[in-house]
Amino acid sequence: MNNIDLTKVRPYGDTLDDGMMQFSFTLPVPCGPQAMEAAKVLLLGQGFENPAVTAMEDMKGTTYFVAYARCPKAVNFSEIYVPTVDFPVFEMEEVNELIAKELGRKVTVIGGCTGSDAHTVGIDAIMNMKGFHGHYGLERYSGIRAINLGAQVPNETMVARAIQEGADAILVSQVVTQKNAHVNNLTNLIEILEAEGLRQKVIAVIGGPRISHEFATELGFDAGFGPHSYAEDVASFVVQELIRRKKN
Amino acid sequence: MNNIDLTKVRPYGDTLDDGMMQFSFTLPVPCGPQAMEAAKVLLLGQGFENPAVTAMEDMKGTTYFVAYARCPKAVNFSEIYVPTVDFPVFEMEEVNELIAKELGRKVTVIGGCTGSDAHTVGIDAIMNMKGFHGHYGLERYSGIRAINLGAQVPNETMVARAIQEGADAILVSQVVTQKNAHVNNLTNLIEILEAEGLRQKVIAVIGGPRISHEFATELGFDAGFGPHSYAEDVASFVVQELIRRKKN
Amino acid sequence: MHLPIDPSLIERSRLLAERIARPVLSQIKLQSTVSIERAVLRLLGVDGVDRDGIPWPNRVVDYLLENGMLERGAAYWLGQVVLDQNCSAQLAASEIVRGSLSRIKEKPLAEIREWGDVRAAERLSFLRQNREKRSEKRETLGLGQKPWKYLIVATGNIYEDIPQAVAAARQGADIIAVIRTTGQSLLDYVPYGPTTEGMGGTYATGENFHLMRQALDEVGAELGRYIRLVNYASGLCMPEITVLAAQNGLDMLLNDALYGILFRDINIRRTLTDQHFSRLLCASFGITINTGEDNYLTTADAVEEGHTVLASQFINERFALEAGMKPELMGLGHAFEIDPNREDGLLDEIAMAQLVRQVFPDAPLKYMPPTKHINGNVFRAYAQNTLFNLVSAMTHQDIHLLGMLTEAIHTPFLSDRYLGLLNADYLFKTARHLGEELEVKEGGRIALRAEEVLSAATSMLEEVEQAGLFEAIAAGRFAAICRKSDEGKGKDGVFLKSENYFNPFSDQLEGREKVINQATFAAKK
Amino acid sequence: MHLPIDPSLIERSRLLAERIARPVLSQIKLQSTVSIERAVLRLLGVDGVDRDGIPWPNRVVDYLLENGMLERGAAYWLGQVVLDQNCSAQLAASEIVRGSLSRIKEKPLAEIREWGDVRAAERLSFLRQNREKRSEKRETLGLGQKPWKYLIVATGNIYEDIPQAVAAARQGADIIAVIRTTGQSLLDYVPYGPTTEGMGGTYATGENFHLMRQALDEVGAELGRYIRLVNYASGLCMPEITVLAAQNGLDMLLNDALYGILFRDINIRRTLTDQHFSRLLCASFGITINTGEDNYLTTADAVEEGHTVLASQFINERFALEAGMKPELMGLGHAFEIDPNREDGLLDEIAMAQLVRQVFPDAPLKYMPPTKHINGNVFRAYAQNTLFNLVSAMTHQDIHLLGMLTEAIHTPFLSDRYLGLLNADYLFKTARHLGEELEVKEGGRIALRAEEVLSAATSMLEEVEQAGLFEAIAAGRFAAICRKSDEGKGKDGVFLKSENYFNPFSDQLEGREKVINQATFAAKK
Ligand code: B12
Ligand code: B12
Ligand SMILES: Cc1ncc(COP(=O)(O)O)c(C=O)c1O
Ligand SMILES: Cc1ncc(COP(=O)(O)O)c(C=O)c1O
Repeated sequence: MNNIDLTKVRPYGDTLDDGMMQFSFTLPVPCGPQAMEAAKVLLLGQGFENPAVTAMEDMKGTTYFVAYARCPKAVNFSEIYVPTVDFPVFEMEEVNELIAKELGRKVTVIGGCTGSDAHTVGIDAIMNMKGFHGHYGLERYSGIRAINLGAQVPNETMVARAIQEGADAILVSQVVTQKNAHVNNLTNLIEILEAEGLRQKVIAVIGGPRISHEFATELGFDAGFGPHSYAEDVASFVVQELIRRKKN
Repeated sequence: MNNIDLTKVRPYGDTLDDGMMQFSFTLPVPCGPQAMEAAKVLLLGQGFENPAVTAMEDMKGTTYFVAYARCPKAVNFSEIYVPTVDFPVFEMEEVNELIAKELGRKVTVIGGCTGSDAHTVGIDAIMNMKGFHGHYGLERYSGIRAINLGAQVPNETMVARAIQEGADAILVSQVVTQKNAHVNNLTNLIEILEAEGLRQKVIAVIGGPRISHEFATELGFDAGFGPHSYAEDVASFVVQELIRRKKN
Repeated sequence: MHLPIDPSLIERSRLLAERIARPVLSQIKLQSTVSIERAVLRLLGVDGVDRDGIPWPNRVVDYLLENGMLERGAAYWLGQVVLDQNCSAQLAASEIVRGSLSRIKEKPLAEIREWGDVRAAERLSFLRQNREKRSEKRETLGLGQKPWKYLIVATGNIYEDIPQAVAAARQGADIIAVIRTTGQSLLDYVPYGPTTEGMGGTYATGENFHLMRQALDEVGAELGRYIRLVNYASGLCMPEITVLAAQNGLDMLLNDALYGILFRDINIRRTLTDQHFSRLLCASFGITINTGEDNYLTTADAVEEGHTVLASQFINERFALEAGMKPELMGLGHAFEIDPNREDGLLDEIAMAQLVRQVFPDAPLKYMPPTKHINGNVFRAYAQNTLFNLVSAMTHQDIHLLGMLTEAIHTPFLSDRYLGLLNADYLFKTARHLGEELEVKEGGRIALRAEEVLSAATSMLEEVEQAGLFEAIAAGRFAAICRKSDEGKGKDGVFLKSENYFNPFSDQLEGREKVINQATFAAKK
Repeated sequence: MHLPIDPSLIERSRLLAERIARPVLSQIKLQSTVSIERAVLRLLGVDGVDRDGIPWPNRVVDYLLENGMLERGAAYWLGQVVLDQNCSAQLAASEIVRGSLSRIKEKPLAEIREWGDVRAAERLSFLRQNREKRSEKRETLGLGQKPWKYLIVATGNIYEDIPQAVAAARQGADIIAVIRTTGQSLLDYVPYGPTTEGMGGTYATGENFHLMRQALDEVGAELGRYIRLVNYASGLCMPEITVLAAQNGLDMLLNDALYGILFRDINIRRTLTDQHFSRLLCASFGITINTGEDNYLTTADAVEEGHTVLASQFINERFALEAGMKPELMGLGHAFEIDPNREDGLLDEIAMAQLVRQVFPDAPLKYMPPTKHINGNVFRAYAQNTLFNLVSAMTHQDIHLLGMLTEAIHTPFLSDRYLGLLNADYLFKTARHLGEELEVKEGGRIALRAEEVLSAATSMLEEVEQAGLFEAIAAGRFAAICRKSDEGKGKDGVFLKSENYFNPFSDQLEGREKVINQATFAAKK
């Protein structure tokens, strides 16, 4: 789009800068004109302009609304900074060569879904031979020894096995985020790693549909991988990080 | 719903008072992690908490987001007051009887879509013999003489015909609201009525999918009818208003 | 999927449509309109506006009308000045307005005819060459897979429309329509230049056409896909907009006199006359027309009045054939408009869509999304559009207008178009061969509904044929709207052609018809 | 709609399933589990928790297990105390835990058997009476039209679940499922009392069942429509939850050992043994089971592994038949899980849904919405759910789990349920008779896909029969997950029944089977 002032971007409905946003929500009030007004008042209270409630549906005790309104605030896009895992991503063969050349030994990674999380499809996509969407998993990497502990692994077990196997990296998948389950579980893992004096030795990586690199580093992990990550992403990161650490 | 404090109602996702709302909007920035962050910053800027962008779609130059976040503000529902047209609604036959008994003459109403608006389905639903959704239109009322001028009637024509026909009420339909077309057009109609000294004599009613009684009275009309109104609503209002005026 | 319908009813309907059109056409051929004359002037090279912003074609035609000279045809008078002063058409136009005609010694018609026929042949061949180039482009770049995804832009500002249209093309649109500003169809002139202020749409002007065409050609080249451009020719300026469309490489035009009559209260005789000339041009320049029967179901009930859509399509087909159009250019309109609360409504929609498909196998059908029964609940709207996309894929529609999320609220947001494409892409892929794989049960609900609609359409055509088209329209047989033939907008712009009326374009385009036309004149005398 | 499938393949598959189940069942019948024993205690009247919140059935069974006494059956020991002290079962339970058994003079089995058989007959007839009352209620009030709309509540707090469930019923839900809190299926006890803190679901407890049942009965009476209640019995406490469900008037239970094995890593022998007893109870109390084959397609690919769903359904059907269940109680699970980006994916979904329908004509099929391929774009999700609802209506599914808008984001919001119902109501009405009206083309894509799935399922069953069920599971043949028969959670809770093991409920419920069972014992000796 042309002529856009990136220091002040607003939602764009049909006219640049019109600020138009769509909302939907439920209010625990009976359906009727008063409810409609309450929905508008709510949006006005949050600082929106010209709220229009386009649908009001009687949910028998509560009321559902669809609304549109103008957002007056703008974002300075040119100042937005997002911490990202910043490293080149290599293909499987390149990763294997890099390992052979720079490390001269197999890299061991251990992974699983920890805590009460039983969603293994994500970690399997990263680790299993077959991989995901045509991207082979870590088990297929000749330079990597990949150990997948599966579902609902207690943090203690994960750390114990990491020590036992001499793992270079721990890969944790967290899918359930309801009531901040993942935050509690991941914080606990970091504490255990620190208590064991392992935090600096082992590379700790997390992944999942609602994980970002920023979130991961805030919790004390080395990297975080969100949706659409593949084995080569995490393999490239782990191997380069190992090389970096070796050099230091 | 039980246990609801009506002085403080918040959006209700899955837990009472969780404040959860759904949003969608476009930002004129390229798709990527920075865009994702900008979307969150925007919601935070508008005072929402814990924004989660659940979808980010590349619209080739702009980016579309679906997001959820918590709305911290609450609405005092017990204080919400909505002006409504407050009168009993009668059936067609009752309206006819009321006219015969209280007014003793036929009531003349004239209607149409004014200005550039050509959406006649709404006014036809109110006026045509056949009516709408099984509710007969005003033409079928034996006590009412209903004149439907159709689409794109200039305000001047509407007022001139009202004078010529000795109309008791003018019924205006306004469907197009883009760029406030209806506000300008309706304001102009009121001005003409006032200039002609008719404003007090004739009952001026508006209707349409985005018309409310509150909006109508703010513009100086006697009543406003929104979606799901039928002939009997407006007939009941007009007749009772005529009776009231006659008595005064 | 194939409906077991009675071919004799189709044949009968076509015959009736021909009989309905015949008297109308012979009337039409006796008359011309201000807009046809302005279109002729435009074709001959008159363009631009005067200091007050009034287009020169209007200035000339208004002058001729006021002076009682129009019945001989604007080309005749323009020719007089051009030949007399040996000047350009544009200059001749201003000369006419300045009153030069009164000072000129009139040349004999034969001489004017010679000049006009040559000029017209030149202009037509030039525009046909453009058309050829465009056809090549379409073939080289290729078109998207059918149904073609048709999206509208309607910001009111051509410079905002363009990036939105380009983004839509990048997202997968095959066809872009720039909606006109509310009310333009009732203007008896075409605004000029690039425009930035429209209400619910953008002015249709030659320059706006040009700018959008250029942008779409660029993005089409980049994408390796030809993007078609559409605008609206129905209304008072049908012939002129057709000329501008041809000049600026548009691929399709909304073009339907019946739409204008019913929904814009345009005078019947005016717009049918305009339409004929306009369609002659479309036929010649390979512009696909889009008809407006879909609109009927926004005022009339889709179940009760479904057959009126089909009946009107037969009539529209006939009018198009009479203007020399091939079925390949007839984007006959219909719509998915049955109340979502109706039991088995989807079956009715399938029946109707497939019926139209079978009756007009070669026409690039224009299929409209649900609009009337969309409300402000945008999720519900998305579900309705999902089924619309399904039926379109199943019944092999061609020109597929994408359903918009906020149909009941406002003209589309950028994101509405994106979500519309997402939905259509999903359905067109996941249900690609569904139509081939399913058969309709004989004697079942779908088959019966199709039969019912077809036979009701045939009966309606019988009645229309008896009563005459004008009377049928006056009686509210179409879209439940009544229009009298001596009323309506633009009626003062129709006039009877004089015996020695001259219009080199219709002469050349009518071809065979010209002879009949002259025979009619002869008979009249 | 009817698929031309080979009936001999169906027959062959049924035969193979029987052969697959036979060796498993004879093994199962030799063993019992801690959970079965606890269920027996519950049936005999032991309930409640001790001061530490540990359920009395667990206290008793743990005591017996620790003391090597469990292999004779908990009923046997409870009977000893009851008869000895002439006290209630509840009191007897605390006596056992306090070590009273060591002080009691053991009565002969025949005497205990007499007591137990009478008590069991009483309890069973009481629960069957309840079942009759409930059946009457279902009939008087009537059930909604099929497909039945099944909605989940999952707030974690029973007092918040209730108003949400009631609102859903008022909005049109036919079935309410209270999702269990994450991880409950791995608890080897059933929590007690009303609960307010769950994660992604609410604890399954007798009191929670009771409170919800009461609320749904009330709203059902108000609405004049019977609202069914569902909970989850898969997991380590399958038999006990079945007892609680019967006691509290639940209509359906998620009940599938294969689900627990694959998705919760529960020991194969444990959960298959539990399942058999649990299904004996379901058969007796008219509880419809829901099986979990739909889950396979959340880990395996729906196109490549569609046949594993069908193969597993044959096995599940056999296990249910062996427990005396009628097809009318078998809510076999399957799902709409094909990648929306797959060309003709909808055709595959129709083929699969109709195939399952035809293979199990009398089973109330449980049809799951798309989950795996839903992402955070809630509009896209709504379109996917629209097609799911369409296929369900077309192929006459019975138990229809409503697709949720925010499936990829969080457990459902109030509004997600509302929008889910809106979508299903729309489709079930607009497409009500679509299935009847369409026929599948012979030899076409849909028919071929159905054939392919059926024959692949039969081949798979051949292999499983060769290898044995346990080996097939270990080899990852189901859901692409490998589980070994000597691993998994809860395996320590399985034990071999002693020769004079006593369980009056299985004795009475097995009926005919009992004889076979004893014959097996005889043969073993
Ligand atoms: C499949 C599934 C299941 C299956 C899981 C089977 C299995 N073995 O995994 C079953 C049916 C068993 C299941 C059960 C439950 N589920 Co579930 N389930 C899903 C579902 C449909 C798909 C998840 C999935 O497989 N995605 C595909 C994979 C490939 O994506 P991914 O995990 O994001 O992985 C990618 C990236 O994130 C990344 N990645 C992931 N992990 C890692 C790790 C590393 C190191 C790296 C580098 C990258 C990485 O790479 C992957 C490939 O690109 C989602 C809904 C949805 N559509 O998302 C719900 C969902 C995740 N489930 C949910 C819930 C609540 C449950 C239950 C708790 C429900 C209940 N009360 O019974 C249970 C219990 C499960 C438990 N204890 O954890 C919720 C979670 C809500 C939340 N935000 O917390 C969801 C969102 C559904 C919902 N709306 O309620 N579920
Ligand atoms: C049908 C329709 C048309 C038809 C109109 C045919 C006709 N003769 O009416 C046609 C196809 C011609 C048309 C054209 C256009 N339309 Co239009 N159209 C619609 C559509 C699909 C349905 C409207 C309708 O008939 N509703 C049914 C009636 C019964 O409902 P109603 O009007 O609300 O009436 C009820 C109440 O409101 C009330 N009521 C109404 N009037 C009155 C009056 C009184 C006195 C009382 C008491 C009550 C009352 O009672 C009625 C019964 O309960 C809507 C989209 C939608 N789904 O809403 C767009 C819509 C209204 N159109 C729109 C637009 C922009 C146009 C065009 C300008 C587009 C263009 N650029 O070409 C043109 C031009 C029209 C013009 N000059 O006004 C926009 C308006 C946007 C806005 N908010 O301003 C909409 C919302 C579509 C969109 N998303 O773009 N349209
Ligand atoms: C055939 C046809 N012409 C023209 C239009 C638009 O006309 P106007 O610009 O008059 O609104 C439509 C409406 O969609 C149509 O169907
Ligand atoms: C058959 C079956 N049982 C149980 C469950 C739920 O089990 P849990 O409570 O272990 O998550 C499911 C999942 O939906 C299921 O399909």
